[in-house]
Amino acid sequence: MDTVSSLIFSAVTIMTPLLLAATGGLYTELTGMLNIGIEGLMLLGAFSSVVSLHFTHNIVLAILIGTGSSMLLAAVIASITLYLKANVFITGLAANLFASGITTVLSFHIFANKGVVTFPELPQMPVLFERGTEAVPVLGPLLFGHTFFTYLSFILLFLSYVVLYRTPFGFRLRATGLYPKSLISVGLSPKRYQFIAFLISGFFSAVAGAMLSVNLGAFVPNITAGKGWVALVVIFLGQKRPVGLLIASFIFGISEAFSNYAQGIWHIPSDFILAIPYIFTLVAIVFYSIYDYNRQKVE
Amino acid sequence: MNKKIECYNPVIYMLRSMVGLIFIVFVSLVALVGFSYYLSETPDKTIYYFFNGPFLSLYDFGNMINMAVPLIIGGLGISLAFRSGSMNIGGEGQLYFGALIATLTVIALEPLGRAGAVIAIFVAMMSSGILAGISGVLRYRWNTNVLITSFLISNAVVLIVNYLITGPFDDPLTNLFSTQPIPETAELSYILPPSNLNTSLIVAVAAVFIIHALMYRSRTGFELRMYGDNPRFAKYAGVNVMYYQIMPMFVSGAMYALAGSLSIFGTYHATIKDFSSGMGWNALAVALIARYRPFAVIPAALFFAYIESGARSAMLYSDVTFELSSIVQATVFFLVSSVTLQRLGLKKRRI
Amino acid sequence: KEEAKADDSFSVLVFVPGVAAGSPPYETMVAGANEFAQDKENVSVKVYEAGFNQAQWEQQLTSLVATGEYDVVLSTNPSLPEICERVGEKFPDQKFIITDAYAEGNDQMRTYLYNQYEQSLYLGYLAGLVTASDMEFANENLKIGFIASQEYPLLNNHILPGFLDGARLVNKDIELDFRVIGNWFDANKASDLASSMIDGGVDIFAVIAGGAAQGVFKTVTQKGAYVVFHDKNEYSAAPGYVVGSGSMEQKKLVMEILSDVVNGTVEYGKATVVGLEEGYIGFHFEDPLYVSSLPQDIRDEFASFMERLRNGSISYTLPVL
Amino acid sequence: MFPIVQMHSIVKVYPYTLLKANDHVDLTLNEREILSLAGENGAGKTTLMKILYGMEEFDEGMIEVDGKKVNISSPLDAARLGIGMVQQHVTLVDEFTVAQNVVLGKENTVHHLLYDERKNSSKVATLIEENHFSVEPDALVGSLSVGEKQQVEILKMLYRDVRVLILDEPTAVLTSQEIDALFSTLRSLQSKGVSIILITHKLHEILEISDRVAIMRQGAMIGTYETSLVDEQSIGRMMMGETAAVPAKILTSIDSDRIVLSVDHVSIERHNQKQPLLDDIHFDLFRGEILGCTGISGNGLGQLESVLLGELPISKGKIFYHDTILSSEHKRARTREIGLPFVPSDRLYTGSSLTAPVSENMIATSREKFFPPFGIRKRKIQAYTRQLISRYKIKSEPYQAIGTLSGGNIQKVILAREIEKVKDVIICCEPTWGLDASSASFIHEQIIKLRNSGIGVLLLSSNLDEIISLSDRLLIFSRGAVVARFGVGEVSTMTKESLGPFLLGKAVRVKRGKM
Ligand SMILES: Nc1ncnc2c1ncn2[C@@H]1O[C@H](COP(=O)(O)OP(=O)(O)OP(=O)(O)O)[C@@H](O)[C@H]1O
Ligand SMILES: Nc1ncnc2c1ncn2[C@@H]1O[C@H](COP(=O)(O)OP(=O)(O)OP(=O)(O)O)[C@@H](O)[C@H]1O
Ligand SMILES: [Mg+2]
Ligand SMILES: [Mg+2]
Repeated sequence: MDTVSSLIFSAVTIMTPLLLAATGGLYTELTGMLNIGIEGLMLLGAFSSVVSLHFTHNIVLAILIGTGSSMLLAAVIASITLYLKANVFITGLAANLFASGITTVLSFHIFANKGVVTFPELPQMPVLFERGTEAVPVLGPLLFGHTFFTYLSFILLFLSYVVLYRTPFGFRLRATGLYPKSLISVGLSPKRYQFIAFLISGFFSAVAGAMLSVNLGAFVPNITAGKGWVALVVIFLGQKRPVGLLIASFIFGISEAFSNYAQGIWHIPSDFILAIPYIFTLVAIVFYSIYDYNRQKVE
Repeated sequence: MNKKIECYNPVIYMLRSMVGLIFIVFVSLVALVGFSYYLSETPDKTIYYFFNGPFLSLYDFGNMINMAVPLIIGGLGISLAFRSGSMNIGGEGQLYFGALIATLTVIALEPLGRAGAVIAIFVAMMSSGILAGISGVLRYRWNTNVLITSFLISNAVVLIVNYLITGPFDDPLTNLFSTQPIPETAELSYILPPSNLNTSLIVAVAAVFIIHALMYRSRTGFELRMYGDNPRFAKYAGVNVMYYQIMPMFVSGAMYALAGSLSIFGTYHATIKDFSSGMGWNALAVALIARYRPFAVIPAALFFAYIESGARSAMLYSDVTFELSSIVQATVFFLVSSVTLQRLGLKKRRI
Repeated sequence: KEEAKADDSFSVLVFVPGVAAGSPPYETMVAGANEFAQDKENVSVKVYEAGFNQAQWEQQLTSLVATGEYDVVLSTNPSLPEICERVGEKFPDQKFIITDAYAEGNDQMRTYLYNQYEQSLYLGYLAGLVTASDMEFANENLKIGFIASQEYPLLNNHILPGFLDGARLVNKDIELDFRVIGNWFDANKASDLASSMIDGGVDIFAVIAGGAAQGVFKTVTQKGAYVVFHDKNEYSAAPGYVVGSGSMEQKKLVMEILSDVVNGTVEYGKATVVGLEEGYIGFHFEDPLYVSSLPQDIRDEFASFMERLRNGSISYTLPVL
Repeated sequence: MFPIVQMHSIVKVYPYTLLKANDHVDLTLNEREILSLAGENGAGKTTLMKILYGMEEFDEGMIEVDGKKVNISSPLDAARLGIGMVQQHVTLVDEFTVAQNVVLGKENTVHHLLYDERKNSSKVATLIEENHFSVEPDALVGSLSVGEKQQVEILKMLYRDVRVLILDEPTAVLTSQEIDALFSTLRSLQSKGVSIILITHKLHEILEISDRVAIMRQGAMIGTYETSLVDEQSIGRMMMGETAAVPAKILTSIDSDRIVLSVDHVSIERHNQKQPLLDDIHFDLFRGEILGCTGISGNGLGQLESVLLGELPISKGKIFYHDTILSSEHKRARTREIGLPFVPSDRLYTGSSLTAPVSENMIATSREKFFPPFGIRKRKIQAYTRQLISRYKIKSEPYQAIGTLSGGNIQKVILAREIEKVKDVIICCEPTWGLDASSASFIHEQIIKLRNSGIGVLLLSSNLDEIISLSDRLLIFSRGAVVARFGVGEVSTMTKESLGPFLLGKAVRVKRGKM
């Protein structure tokens, strides 16, 4: 593969978990809840799905258990935030703290190992449409040769678009974030939609986490390495719109892919190169807001 | 009749408001005990140290208070920023950057002695203030989301500071990743030796009064809160929007820098790589728990430091590792900001 | 805590400047201490993990030492001597033993420095042999890779130069592609980096990246490339792809030191560099996976290189740290 | 007549403020009746209705529906029982269309899955037509004026087949034409078997529409009367014990050299649309006059307000305050920076800061008086607030969050605040929205006093009674343009009916020359 193709290809790999987590976070964001806990939800999902895959050898069951445990944690965040009226920022931070503690504790108790737990017997995630990657320029690496998770992320994004913008449920969910009293006035409960949104976010985060660990065939403590936070950035950079998420996560993916690539060619300190994705994303977000600002001015 | 039927009695009110706190502590205790029995071979020791550890020696006690100092200062800045609707979550970078700038400046100004230290802190506060202020300017100019820009800028800055510490400003005399130590004249004096508690505590307490006065005793504070409560109303009332989008960011950045520089001048005496990791977030949590009220920032920070040092004591003197402490901390965190729990004892009475 | 100690009782504090899990030197230090204490009634071991924030190590160590419970503090890391020196000023009776560090002249402290330059040198040599070979995944590029979590002086001054110097003993045109992950756990980023490096022509990697190394193992098995590993037997992490594992006999050293301590024969104030010759670094030749994953000629050539290095017929100058 | 809803001895004490908003209140609503609920501001009407709609818990008492005791703990329960409520303040999603807001929670779907844009829109369109409302089903609610939003709010409930419909001051910002349309809708609902509770402060409306009237005062129920047996005076007396007539000094001429505010050929062109939002508006406001502006909702009053508030940039023209340019092409007006007294029509989100105490709201636009260079004059703020609270008969304590006040009392705080800072001009938009009759006449009195002391008052209102009785000169807006101007001496000769054709844009009366 030429450099551009491999950059694009690698960008898609990097963006997949971000896109998944951000899509889930979109639900909570649209109900007006800032979901700081995505990172923790991802981590718990990564752990529980790879562990259950190891024990059950059944990817469906594994994903069920993985998503189930993250949704449980999401339900805890949601209940405490909504029904005990806690600050969503703090409960989110708490969830992150909790996930990083509990995964290590459990891993120690199950595998007597607090560090990396590898599952060499797990099958490699199959790669789909491999032949297309090199056949078509640009679009090839963009669309072909990725694992099932990538396609799942596209499908779920599309489904989310439909759910959020084309179903009564989606209207109510968005109304919750835009003006919760509108729901109350017609006898619906905003909290219910916020709760559901948290569950959905837990589900998506778990899938994103599962991708990280299942792909790797191992669990590494803190494997999410801040991706939950980046997912939050993606939501805002994507202007809280599904297509926006796609573009935003790709922007982050390509800048990270580029920074990975640049390490090999530029001999500047690695810290600078590691900062590239953040700076690039920052520039993108500023440019977008300038564009948006001028567009609104015209109207 | 449409009139107040019961006067509020501050003492009863206070006692009742304790109920929630007690409940939170109780639940956390249950979590602690449960996990201790699960994780620790000496659960009784673990629990003992978790609660008493910080009070067993002056050293631990002083260090606990010292740990609260940057949290108070950073928390004050964040209280002010969040109260005005500026969601500055870039504290990690602002604190770290401020600390580095202060260190480098004070080293460069060594001949000036104490004055050099004051100038260094000022320079650091300006630098981090500007760093945070950028987000405010972007918001004012193009309505860019502050939450995200401050986060991204901070992440990038942390990496760049790391580079500066390990690269050009690395102290070749040490194997730690660290800058040169600051001149001794710039070091703050200790209050409670042998602990690290130092005179920065005084600054923190003074800052509480200053920020309180700024927020609740001045026109600026009045306008700032107005803008935070309802920007539309504030605009209607003729408040200067630009000022209240940029100033709170600047102040919170500067306060983070103050927290960082004082940690260096008082505790670390050189900018050590990652010394501040987590401080930015913790200060933010403190501000949230305090609900942005300057005086509540002190107990919130102390509470935070207490949990942290309790966990550390348990790690030091018993056999648990930091996973347990993060789980117990998480439990406390989950509950601590709950309005329902805080008002448990104040539950509305049926008449 | 004031109960009188039995005369011969002996307590060791193992101070882990980080987290043991996932770090071979720390894990082996802990294992060595525990194993040493296992069959000895009177020896007790406390393991303390201080976490990644170096700024807080000193305060934590001070608290621990202040209890006065520990006869000796055992730790490992180049930056520990200065911390211990400061802590030791406050507690003049406390003794410290530090491996992977070099500090002379403080009579509260005994240090041992592993010759990581040397280990990297022969692992680099092996990598050079592989990249220049016609093995299945070796290409015609003379490019070897190194993935690290972070940059630090020992890495920059000993490990990286050693690795490249070793490879260049095979062919002086070999180039090194060095990249950094930025943390110790982002295995997926490690995997992306490895993938990008393979695309750039790298066919053999060294990796010092804690848990994140998993990502490299995964990528080499998927895309086809080799790994040589420092300090620890990791052949089974990617059988057939990990073609060499160095060893660092931390456990052995720790156990020997501890028995010196118990016997009172430690020469405090002294610093020693321990390397191949002393037997504290080495190579896992005996593993069947090693045998099966490399062709005979390369193994022979490598074995003879090791022999020459051990008996000093290959000379090098240890760079300053 | 069968009682459909019975509320027995309801007691409601608001937590934290510990204020008894309902004190053993009984209320009976009969089948197919229109019951008016009247009472001064803060009497507890909204509270009582929120309890019936499940939006507030109550402390004591019992509710029966159809003779059975029911437990209404959320609007969901109320909806199940067929109870619907039009809130005093709109509860709409600005980003959604009218149709989307109306059907929210009861959407028509394709295959029980997807939101059916077309069907929802057409159903709402039919509903609008049936009830002679003027909004467009596909318009974004955010772009509607307050009156139009009120219509949407009503549509929302009409769309749900309710048996009991509660309307909390629906007519406050509607023009007479719209009120007539609403009333005919209510009557037809009544004939279909719906029982209706209507809260209104306009006494003549009570007499016009309702069968019975329930009167509350200071949290207690005074009594319920057959409408045929009472008149405006007696209702008024029961509500607050006294009524006052407004002394209006009629102006005979205006000193046309003393312009305070001048709107000079201002237009706002819509992107991609022909009809401008504001079409070449020009007028001068003189000292010592009340210049009224009125129009049916959606005809430009709201735009004019937004322009004067500096929210909307203008595309053409200029606005002056004396000789200072407040706004010119593509600029927002600087009225707020200058701090002209202004009563906005949106009292909740523009006019007040709901979570802040009354005292802070009270001084919000005259801060400079209370803050010396360093510090704060706390005592002075307290005294000032208490003074205005008693002068304007506001039911509140200075430290109470303004959001916990009744709608009318919030309005009074805003009025007090703005009237007190007047120098030479004041802009009032829907000033008496939600005020009870005596408060409204008190405010009218104040406005006239201001006028008489030489202050220019710009009055934007959809309340024609108010407009006719107060304005010295009058502008009528239709489709963004001024279609009629009435000069000094002309307004008092007009009636609601005679203004009708102008409001509907069917007649035009533009005098040439200076106006
Ligand atoms: N959430 C609340 N917390 C505390 N007090 C409240 C709250 N809501 C209303 N009140 C108080 O209850 C009393 C009754 O208010 P309510 O809104 O029912 O009056 P109202 O009759 O509807 O008046 P208006 O005609 O002005 O709308 C008022 O004095 C008000 O201050
Ligand atoms: N931003 C906008 N974009 C498109 N159309 C708008 C916008 N704002 C208002 N409109 C439309 O312009 C018309 C004029 O609205 P305006 O708010 O001026 O009404 P109004 O006469 O002030 O009503 P009221 O007297 O009830 O306040 C309305 O039909 C409204 O739907
Ligand atoms: Mg090669
Ligand atoms: Mg009301």
